Amino acid sequence: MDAIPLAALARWPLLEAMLLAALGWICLGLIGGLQRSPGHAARWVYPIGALLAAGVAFLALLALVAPPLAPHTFSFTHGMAGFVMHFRLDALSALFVALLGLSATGVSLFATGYFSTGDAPSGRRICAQYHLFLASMLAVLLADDTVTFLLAWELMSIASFLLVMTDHQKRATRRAGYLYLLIAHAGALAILASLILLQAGTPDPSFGAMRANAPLPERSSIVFLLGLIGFGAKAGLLPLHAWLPEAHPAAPSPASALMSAVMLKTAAYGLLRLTYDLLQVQLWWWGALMLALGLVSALAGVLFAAIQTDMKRLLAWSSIENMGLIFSGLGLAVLFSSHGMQPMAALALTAAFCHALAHALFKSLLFLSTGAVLHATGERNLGRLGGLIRAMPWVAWLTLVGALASAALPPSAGFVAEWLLLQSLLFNPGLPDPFLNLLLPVAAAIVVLASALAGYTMVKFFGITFLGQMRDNPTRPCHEAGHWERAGLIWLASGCLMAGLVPGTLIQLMDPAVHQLAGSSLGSQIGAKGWLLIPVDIEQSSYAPLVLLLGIAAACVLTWLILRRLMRRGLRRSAPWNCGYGFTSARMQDSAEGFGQPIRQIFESMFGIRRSLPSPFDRSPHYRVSVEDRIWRGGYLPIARTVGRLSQTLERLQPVRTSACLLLSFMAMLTIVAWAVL
Amino acid sequence: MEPSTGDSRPMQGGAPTHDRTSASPPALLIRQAFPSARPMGGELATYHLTATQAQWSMAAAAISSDAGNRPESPSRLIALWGASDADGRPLASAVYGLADGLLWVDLPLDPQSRQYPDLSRAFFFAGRMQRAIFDLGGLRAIGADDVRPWLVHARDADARSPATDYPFVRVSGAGVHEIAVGPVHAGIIEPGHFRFSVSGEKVLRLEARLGYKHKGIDARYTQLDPILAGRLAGRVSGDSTVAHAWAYCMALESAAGIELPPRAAWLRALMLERERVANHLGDLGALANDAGLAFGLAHFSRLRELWLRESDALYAHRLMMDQVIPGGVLVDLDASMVPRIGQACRSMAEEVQRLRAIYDEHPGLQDRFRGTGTISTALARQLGMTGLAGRASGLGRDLRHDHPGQPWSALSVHLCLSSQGDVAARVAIRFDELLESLRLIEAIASRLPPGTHHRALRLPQGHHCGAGAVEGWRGEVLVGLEIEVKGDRSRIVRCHSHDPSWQNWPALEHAIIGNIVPDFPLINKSFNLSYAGHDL
Amino acid sequence: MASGLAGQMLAILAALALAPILSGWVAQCRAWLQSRSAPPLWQPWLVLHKLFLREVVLAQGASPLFSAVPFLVFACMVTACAIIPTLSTDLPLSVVADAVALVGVLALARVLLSLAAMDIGTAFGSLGARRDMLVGFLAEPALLMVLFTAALGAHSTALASMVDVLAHRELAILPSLAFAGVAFTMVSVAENGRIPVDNPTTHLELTMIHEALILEYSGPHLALIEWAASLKLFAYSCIGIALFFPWGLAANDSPLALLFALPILVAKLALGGAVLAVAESVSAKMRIFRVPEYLAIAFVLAVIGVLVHILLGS
Amino acid sequence: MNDLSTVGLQLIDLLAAVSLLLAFGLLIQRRLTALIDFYALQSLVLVIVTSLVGWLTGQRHLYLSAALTMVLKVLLIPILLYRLVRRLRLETSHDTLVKLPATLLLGLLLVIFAFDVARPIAQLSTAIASGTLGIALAGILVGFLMMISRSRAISQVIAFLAMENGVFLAATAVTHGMPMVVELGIAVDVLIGVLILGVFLFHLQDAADSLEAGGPASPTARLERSGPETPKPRKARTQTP
Repeated sequence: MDAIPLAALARWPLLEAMLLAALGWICLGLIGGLQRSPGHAARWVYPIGALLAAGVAFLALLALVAPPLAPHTFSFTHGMAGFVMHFRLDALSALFVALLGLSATGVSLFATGYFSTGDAPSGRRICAQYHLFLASMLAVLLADDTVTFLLAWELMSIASFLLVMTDHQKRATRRAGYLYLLIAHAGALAILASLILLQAGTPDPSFGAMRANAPLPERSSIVFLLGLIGFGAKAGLLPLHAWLPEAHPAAPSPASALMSAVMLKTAAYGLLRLTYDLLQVQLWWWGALMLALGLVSALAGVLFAAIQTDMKRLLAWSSIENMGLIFSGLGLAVLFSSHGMQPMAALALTAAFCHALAHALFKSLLFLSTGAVLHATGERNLGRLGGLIRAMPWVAWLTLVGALASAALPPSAGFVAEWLLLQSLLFNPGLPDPFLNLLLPVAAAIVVLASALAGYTMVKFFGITFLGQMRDNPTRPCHEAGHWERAGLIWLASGCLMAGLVPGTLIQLMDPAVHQLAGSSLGSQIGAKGWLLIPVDIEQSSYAPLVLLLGIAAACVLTWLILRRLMRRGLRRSAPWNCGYGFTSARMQDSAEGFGQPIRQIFESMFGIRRSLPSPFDRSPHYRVSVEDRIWRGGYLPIARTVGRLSQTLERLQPVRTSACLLLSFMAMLTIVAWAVL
Repeated sequence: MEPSTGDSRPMQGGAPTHDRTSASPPALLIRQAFPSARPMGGELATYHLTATQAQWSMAAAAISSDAGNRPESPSRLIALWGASDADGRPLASAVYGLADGLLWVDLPLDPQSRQYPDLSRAFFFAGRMQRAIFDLGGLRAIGADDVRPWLVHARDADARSPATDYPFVRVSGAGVHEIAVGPVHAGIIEPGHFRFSVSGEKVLRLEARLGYKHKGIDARYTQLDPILAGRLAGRVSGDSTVAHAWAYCMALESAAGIELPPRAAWLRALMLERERVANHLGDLGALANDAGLAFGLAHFSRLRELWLRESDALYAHRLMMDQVIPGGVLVDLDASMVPRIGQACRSMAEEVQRLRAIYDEHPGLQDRFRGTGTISTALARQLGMTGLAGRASGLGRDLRHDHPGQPWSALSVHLCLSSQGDVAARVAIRFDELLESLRLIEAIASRLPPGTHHRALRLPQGHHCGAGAVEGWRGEVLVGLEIEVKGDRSRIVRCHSHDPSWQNWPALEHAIIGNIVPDFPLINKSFNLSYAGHDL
Repeated sequence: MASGLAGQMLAILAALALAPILSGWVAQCRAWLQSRSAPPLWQPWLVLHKLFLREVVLAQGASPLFSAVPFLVFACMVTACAIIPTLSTDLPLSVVADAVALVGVLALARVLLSLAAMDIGTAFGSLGARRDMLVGFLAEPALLMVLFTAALGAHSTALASMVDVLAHRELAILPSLAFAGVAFTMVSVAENGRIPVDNPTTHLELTMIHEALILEYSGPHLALIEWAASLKLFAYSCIGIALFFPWGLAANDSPLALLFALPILVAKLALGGAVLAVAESVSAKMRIFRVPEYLAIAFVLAVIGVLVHILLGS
Repeated sequence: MNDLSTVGLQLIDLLAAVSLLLAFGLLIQRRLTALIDFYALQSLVLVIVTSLVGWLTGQRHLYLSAALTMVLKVLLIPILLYRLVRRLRLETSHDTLVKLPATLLLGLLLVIFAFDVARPIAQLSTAIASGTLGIALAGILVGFLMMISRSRAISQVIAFLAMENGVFLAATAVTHGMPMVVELGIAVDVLIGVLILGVFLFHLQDAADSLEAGGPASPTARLERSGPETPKPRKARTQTP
């Protein structure tokens, strides 16, 4: 595209259009929620939602392709007490909005098929909550003042909490929802405190005012730390991750997909907004702290993912790993920025953004395919699945794309992100602090280890679900996913592939956002070659996934053609070899626990493992093994016990129920917000 | 001696009593209970008696409680089998080992119910023998827990019914899965199916499924002439042909009541030790190979080949098959060969010592061997282990040492013992026994008594029973035999060859517990049990 | 461009031809060291030939993934060999992927093969997949750290630039490469399924890693996988040569220069193969749970290599 | 400096790295005989470094020191240790208290720490090979770690000797201008080595059991030694009936 239409584009009311889309989602939610037969309504409500999401993504990409000279802003005055809602669309928001839109399009397409069956009351509820969730996330990304941001943030938390509680008859779900609400709430309070501190002194709650007068460094640090706690809790960073592996599996699959793919990213967005945009200074230890937390989360997340037996829990832990890697990239960027190394910061930011985008695509793909499997078999326990590639080839092959991306293997999008992160870890011109310099290679080692373990986890995930024989009930009826579901999966899978194959174009798209934050960007090096990725210098490193894929494909096809010509003998089907025993059973394949056992054994000290081995003399032997999160046992439970004891004491004074407690605390928070505003 | 301290100590006083007059408690008890029991002729003191059901159970209880109460007690069950006597009535037979010899108990059964009291509660490994007895003759142990088929496979039993998997014990619990290995293995070994219940690499349970090499040896004996049946005995298990043939001949000679010429006994011992050396050489190489050290295999294979060629030169057969014949041995040893044998033994011992130093010093090999497949002394006693594997777990039993007949009494056989019970211990015992055998061979060859090497066997008229037990390289090989001679027609009424593998196969299933899957081949090889001798 | 393509084709063909010979050479050396008579050098080629002529016996219930993977794995290995500077540092495909991407391609092949092994649903397939991934997840980071050590020295992760810098600068001894060299040797032994990590000649199903993975493959499929395995050994050998003995590679892409580089490569491979055979002959296979320890050692050594490099600042 | 000495300096760095590599080898090795071999190798590296420094700086007395090291640490002490191990049948040393990966991780952290500490010192000193100091320091710390992580006295002694090798390396690299220190180091070296061995030989006559660290073994210690956890050298006992 040449310059003139671009300039014209930049003047388009993109922000207003996006806000309209958010309104549209809310309306859709209301309509869907009021429909008498939600299954029927789902056929048109969700596709319209998907269309809106695609529109939002398109608008956001436009905003990235034609960066406006000044960010789009929009303010909306409410009649009461001069209450003004500010919205703003800059490159950073646009990037995350694009991520939201791209991911939500696929998820909504999938949801069309997914929610067209099922009972009416929950269908109505889900429809309303789902669209509210979408709108609130968009609002979080576009909000430009404390009140709007926090309102949108709380709305997002509550909508997702309600989605988690969909299956509230189950005790585990209630527990998960409660835990989620608790931690989300605590996080929101931390964010609130952070923003109030930032705003202190001025009556104007808008972010614009904050930008204008940045606080003193010591106060900045407190603001940052509070923000890190708040956003870290939402992102599932250790040790505030406890809610994530509980809450994500509890929600319906499309909701899990959105939570994992988009909602977690809003945390990264929020922290970036805080550190780069509002605080405007970066201290080196902020970056180091983020890096350390990110690496610990990445390693712990993937280790726990490797030993899970529930598909969704596995994916949830894997999300912790990916958020850890994203935060490592962000931390690295902050570290570089604090030392004035802008090009390196740009590289690290690009890596983090790439990872965020890749994760948004492949994780929603994987969660949706879990949903498809759940629909087809009624089962999401890996120990009972197997061999689904035969019954549902579409889902299986599309999932394979996501799994390869999640395993950070070329030529997928996940690999581009890992590659960029490693480049930024290795080729720094040397930080002024020698100690940090020595630690960065160790960080690189941890990143590599986490990615390799992700490969292990994904082989387990895909292999046990889709390959081999059905473990539990060989005659279990299962069916291929419907058209809508497939469409959603295809959308996301092709997104994964595209992002992986033309990383140059991708990075160019991200450039405005990177430039806005780091003051430098990679775009100049990439040039016009979308297929070739050269972050610094062609002599230093380059990567051309498209050529790589073509090379592999060409070798593959050539071999096949030659072999077809040369192979005289045909092909014969026979029973598997199996040492000539003659009886095979599905029990002879690795179970999920079995596949994770080496990891359990190697990293035994990291897990709290309890097992009881059967004696060889037992007539009916039984094997028991349980793994628990040590942080949960050592960190949360004592707190919970203390709180429990406290509340018991309180209850003696005044019998209040938990829900009332929550209501009170929510009211208290609203009061604080109101106080801050007025 | 307190073996639970784990220290290896020489066997001291008390345990194996060679004074025939001071019998151990169960022997006394049994002699009081069965005044009619009398020792049969032959090299080994064997008491043979026919019991009632109550006496059968009493004997088992007395022997098992003695074995349980006194750690050093030599009382044990050696073999259990079913047969029919001269009139075709079913019989259950058990042979026990006692301090002063063997005790052979026959239990005539009711031809209709065909039941006998269960022994598997008293002796753990008897369970499988009882299942085999049922498969072969339809005799059922009353009150046995496990009545699954053992030798007979589902497909053999009823070819028309759909083949079903053997009901292996299933380990319940989250994530337990199974690995099925065999019966056809990638290496050239005998067939057997092993079912592991595992979680990942951790072995939770192992069950072996044998019987693929069942050939009906016991039944075939009854169709053969007693003299010629020695050839069949030599083919029960090819790697212990001398031991099995000798055990058979010993049984026949004891039934016939003849004294073996001293030179023949010495020549048999020579062959038995040669067989032990050949097998230990092969196993030591194979053990290193299973641990991935092909160097060890190459050198021990070379030594074994040299040794077998030497045997070939001496006996015109590499494995010395059909050399032991009733009444003596087939070929006498030429005096001119004696120096050659001594020379071969010395050079072999030297090479073995050198390889042993390499094995002991090799960190990778020792890491694989040590602590792998451990069976404690207490467990070994509970399982009733025998032979080489038993000695590696601290059970100091060796027929050559405990009941030294000809020529062992003159040679003072050293008992090689270890209490560690792991693969390393079984390797060490092999090395020790190998060197000891080389010493014995040299001693036997140089001190061979003069005389004839074969005395023609004349079978006496009537019914005669005989038992023979020989310490083969794997453990004690036992043959129980009853012959009937009418005029010049002689036949075998019943005959049973027992291989020590019966005792040690169940131990393998215990040795693997707590180990990981890839260690199984090594543990299996360290036992190196016979499939053919067990499946009969 | 044309000569570049021709050179690239030559490099690929050399890899395809030499890889089985390298495996044969290692087997030959091992046999000699055990005082056995050795199979001929071209024995792997004979095996490939035999397998290519056989029919494919496909297990019932094998999905298309199972039949596709041999081709994919083979193609990945060919591509990897094309990326690595075997004969020259100036070939067109070398810009396509740097060292990190190369490790990615190797990991892709590993993951695909493991998935295919799980496809039939037998005990050995999933057992092999599990073990192979276990070796892989630790070997891969260690390999990357080794490559980073060299990359820091050359200020580039592109293999060709690394070789150029390492080979053509004035004589310099990099102490960090001592660590990297030890770590690399350990990793490549593990990655190629050699003793002490895996035994390529074992007949014991329960101890197998690579062999268990491919137990259900037959005929041309098996031939492709075996060929890919030998290509992998070749690729690792060439990486090792490129990092630690980078002298003698052609600096341009003219076919003549490549032809001159070929004998040097063959000589270096022969030496490397002999060293591998010696190392294999004197060690026993370790327990599967010693492998993580072993690879952890390699990993830590590689990391220390990077640290030493940073300390010495060279 | 001319090219030759540049290469020499790089060689010193390389040898220091090899010495650290061997220190790690000592840290992870389980078998005592291999430990002794590694120690001898490390000492040999030290000999080469010392003579190299002597050659580069032209200080003849360093040759003497190298020769002393050669005789004492490459030959005498390993041979004595070997004899000790053989005599006491201590070939296996399953005496690591900490799991191997944890040990490695600690070792890695120590290396980072050592490098960080050494950097400013190296900048101050006028050493010919400034990087060597960090590596030598890391070697010392790794030796110390080994000493902590082992329970057997003899492995601790080897760890101590390896640590002392690191000190010597650091001294050679940094204080090549101060020959007295080096000489003194050697003297102390010899003294310590002889002392330790003397103590050992004294104990050798006393009883094998008291080789456990922490004085004469209690009855429980003796029990543990013969238990399955610490396999005693197994020699089949024989008996004549």
